[in-house]
Amino acid sequence: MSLLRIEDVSMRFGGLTAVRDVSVAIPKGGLCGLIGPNGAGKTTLFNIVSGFQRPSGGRILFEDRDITALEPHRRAELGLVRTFQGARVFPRLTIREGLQIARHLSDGNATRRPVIDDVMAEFGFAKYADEPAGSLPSGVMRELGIAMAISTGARMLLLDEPAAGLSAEEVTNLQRVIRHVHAAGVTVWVIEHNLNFLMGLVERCIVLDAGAVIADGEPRAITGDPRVIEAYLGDDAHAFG
Amino acid sequence: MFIDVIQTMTDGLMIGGLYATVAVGITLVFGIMGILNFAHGQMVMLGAYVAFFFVTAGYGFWLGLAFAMLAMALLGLVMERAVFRFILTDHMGGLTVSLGIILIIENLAAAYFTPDHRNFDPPLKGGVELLGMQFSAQRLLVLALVLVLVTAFYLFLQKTRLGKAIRAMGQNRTGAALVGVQVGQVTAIVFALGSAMAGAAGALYGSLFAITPYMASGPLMKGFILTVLGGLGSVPGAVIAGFLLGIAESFGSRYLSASFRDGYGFILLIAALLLFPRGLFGFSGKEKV
Amino acid sequence: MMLMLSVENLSVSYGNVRAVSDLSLRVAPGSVVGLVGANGAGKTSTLNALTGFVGHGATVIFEGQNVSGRSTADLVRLGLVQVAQGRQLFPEMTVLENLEMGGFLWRAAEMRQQVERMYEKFPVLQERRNQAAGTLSGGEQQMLAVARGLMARPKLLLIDEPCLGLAPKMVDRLGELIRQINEDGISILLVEQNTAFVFRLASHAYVLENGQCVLEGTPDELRSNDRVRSAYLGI
Amino acid sequence: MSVKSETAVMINEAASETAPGENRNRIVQLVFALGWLAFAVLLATPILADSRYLLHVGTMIALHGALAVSLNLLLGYAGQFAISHGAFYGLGAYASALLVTSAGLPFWLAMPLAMLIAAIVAAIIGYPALRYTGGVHLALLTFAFGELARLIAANWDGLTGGPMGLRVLYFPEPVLGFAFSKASGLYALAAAMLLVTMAIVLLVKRSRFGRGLVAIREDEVLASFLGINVLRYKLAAYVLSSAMAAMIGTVYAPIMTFISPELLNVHETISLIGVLILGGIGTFSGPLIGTLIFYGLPEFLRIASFYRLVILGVLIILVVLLVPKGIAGVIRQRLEMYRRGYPLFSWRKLS
Repeated sequence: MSLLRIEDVSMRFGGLTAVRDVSVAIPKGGLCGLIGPNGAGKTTLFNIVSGFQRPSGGRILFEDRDITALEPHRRAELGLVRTFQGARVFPRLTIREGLQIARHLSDGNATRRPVIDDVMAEFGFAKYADEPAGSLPSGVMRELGIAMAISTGARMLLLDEPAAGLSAEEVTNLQRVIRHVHAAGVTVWVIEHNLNFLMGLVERCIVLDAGAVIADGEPRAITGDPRVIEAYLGDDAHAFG
Repeated sequence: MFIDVIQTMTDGLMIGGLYATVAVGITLVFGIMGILNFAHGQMVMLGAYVAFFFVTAGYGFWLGLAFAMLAMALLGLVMERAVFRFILTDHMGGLTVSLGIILIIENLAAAYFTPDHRNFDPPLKGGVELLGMQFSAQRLLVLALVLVLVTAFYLFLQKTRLGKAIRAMGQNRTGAALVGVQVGQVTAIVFALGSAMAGAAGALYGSLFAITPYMASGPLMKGFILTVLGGLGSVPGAVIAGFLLGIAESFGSRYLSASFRDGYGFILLIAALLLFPRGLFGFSGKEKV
Repeated sequence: MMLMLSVENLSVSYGNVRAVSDLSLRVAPGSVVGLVGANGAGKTSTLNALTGFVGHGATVIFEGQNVSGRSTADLVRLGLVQVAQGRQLFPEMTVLENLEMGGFLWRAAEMRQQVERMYEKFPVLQERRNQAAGTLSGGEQQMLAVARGLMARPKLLLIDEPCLGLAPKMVDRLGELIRQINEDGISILLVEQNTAFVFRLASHAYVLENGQCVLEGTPDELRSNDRVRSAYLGI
Repeated sequence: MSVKSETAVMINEAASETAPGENRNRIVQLVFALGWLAFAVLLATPILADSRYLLHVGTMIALHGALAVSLNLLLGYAGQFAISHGAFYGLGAYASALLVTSAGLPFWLAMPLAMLIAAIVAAIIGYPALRYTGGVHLALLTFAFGELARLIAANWDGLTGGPMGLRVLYFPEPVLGFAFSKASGLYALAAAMLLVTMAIVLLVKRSRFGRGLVAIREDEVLASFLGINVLRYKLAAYVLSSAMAAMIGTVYAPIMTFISPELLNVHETISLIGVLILGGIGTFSGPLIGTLIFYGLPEFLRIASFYRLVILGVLIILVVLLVPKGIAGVIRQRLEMYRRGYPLFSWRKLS
């Protein structure tokens, strides 16, 4: 059964079509990637799914419920939570305060308990607990973004370029965290620009180019797809194989 | 009946034009600097006093008007350089600082000018008969002057090199810097210009109504209402809204209730915010993400 | 031979976050040089440092003249002009007004001549001259952004991510246009994530990762480099 | 972000060099304890000293302190900039006075009714204004409302007595044998207002609601994506803060025995905002420290009221530009640094 269904969604800004007729279904318990060259419409699609923008056409279903017109906080209540590019956290608040805030939905609500009960311990935040989030290394800040999303009791996470700008070591850590969250029962959908990051992580990859889905399948198959190679490196690319 | 309507209409246009003169300054400064200057009303008040002192010293209304504008432009320049440039685009910081300036200006004014009501002789006295209707000459003059001022202001923004640089900065500060506009200097000019408009409004207010150290809040309240109605940062929007508000108030107090005059604008404002989330003429509803 | 632009050990920091470290760049007169790298690699910070938007510790030599620390307006006057990411147009102004703003530092007569030249180069802008820039299509907006940059009569044009959000056909036209501009004698520093686009146009390119230059060379050298292939395709 | 990061680096360095000792923790706790003890002593002084002058000054300070505390909930914790606090204070005073004198209601019934009226008015103004991010609409609309309220009070002669104001000739009915007709009783009432508002703010601060408000202040967009109903939270904070202002206003009427439109002057609200900025906006003790300095010191130094406002104006500007954390914010930061192994006093610049 699919947890999230996107049906014929389009987004136009003035003369620009950022997303055109995209239909995608993400199954419950899936760990999927969304890739594409810059400007392919990945973030716009996430914005539509998370309620940041209203699509020009099409609809979004979450657990078979039409959520196209819902406010972001209503979607979060239903369990659909996103993170932002470049780690959006509360920079002046400590990790502990940030997580307390995020827990407000699950507080005293048995059905909404986060899949990972003690987020602080699981993510290894204990030693930073009282530091302002803005002072953390960027890798930890990304993890905090994810941890806050989990703490709301999310059933599905949308991660927007979580690995951009991280060091190799931080990327490995982040992959471990995402696997861990997925193993605990959260459906995960990750945007990445960098295919390399997703390779060992996801079971399925959706490729967007110029606002449309051009490929959808296992990561291995995707990297061999000539359309994907062309989207990334241009038509001269395969001449140099 | 017809005559009554025309007279109420003219009165509304006149008062609306005054409001618009106040509002364009607030709107321009907000649009370009992101600062909501609560002390704009105090500039109106000081402008009225400058005009009062010039007229009572015998230099006449026109010099008084010119010097009110000049003095406020200078004061604005000083405030921008000394304070506001350090908190550009910080909405809450700028607003708080301007509240502090209110306390300074208004209390000093009350101490030095005394709270007594002052008046100066308007350049035109008596009435004018037009198509069988009586109009106050000074009110017609004020109407003509605000039309000239607002039009000149509009043409300046539309047609001159500096005006275009200002408009460009309002739409995209980075873009303006990219094409070689010295954004820091232009920002200072904008604040001075907005303050000069407040000085002009003050001189015109003073030619019609009593001048007191506490006269600022009325014009400021109207200016704020228009800033929102016009779509936060749109100068033409604020002007159109100004005339509409003036007319609404005039007709409201003529045919409904005069004691509730100041309430009409407020009700209009609440209704507009509920019905038109981007302002009545809101092209530039800037989404903050 | 005098270089158009040279900068040694350029570093940009925001607080204690280093966006660019010790980057050295050279642009020969009349060339197209590329600067590629993923999101957050420090490309835009580099451009912003070169055009005076952010501070940096380096010495920037433009046409043999030390221009470090000059204001953006000064640099534009000297001929170092940036076409920034996201186009940075004035959306409520007409196409013509946008172009006129591009020639802000020129005298009116010269500015008008330059507008005519832009109309020749971009006929579509002439058709749309009285339309608000915000209502143009993405491709047209990018054309306008480039044309506005050209209005300042640059010697070196820094173009940041021009392909962002454009349809493939539009990207091709843009590439052709950049080639033409270069043939008119304007040097170009092209920043792009679209590596293929840069490799088609540039004679030399720098690859940035985490604020550092990890590779440089001709497009052919880079295209066959394993590191580039692995970074972008994971193969 | 940059500056904060530097501080954090410094913190980490210090933490690795000198482990924060138990001693330092204890000293910091002691400082807090002494602070609250001083507060308790100050609160008791007017009654113990039994001086009419001290009782009068204490009453005024307690009322303004309560106003500052209640405004801090909205400005400091929720980060919503409203300029209508004085208007709701006045609304509470007028509404309760009219309910008692014209409708003949007992004071203790008039008080909740006045608060209810204030809450409804706040909701009507707050809803359209708070739908927007950025807060500018709220500042504009609440300023306009404040002016409107003052004009109504000054012009609706039949109801409010017009510019001449209203005489108030009643006292709250005794509660459990405790009378409010003498100066000491009225001081106790004002002090109770202060303690009640402090208790409410403390409860809110510790609650889910309070954490949500802080989240909205820090980043409205992120808060909404974490499931917080931003509009409802902001509106609740505005309504609650305004109702508290009205509650304090109901007490003001019998204490001053006279109310006039001057009460709704925008200077009242600006002074309160200045008090918060000076004391430390968004800190629990900030409004108390600010009130004590602004309303207390000049009283003892005998500074004329208008100079006081001019000086406050200058202070507002200086504090916003130079020490945006305010006094309590700086103290809190110093103590926190000290706890982590830094010297308590150093000239080294902190963020």
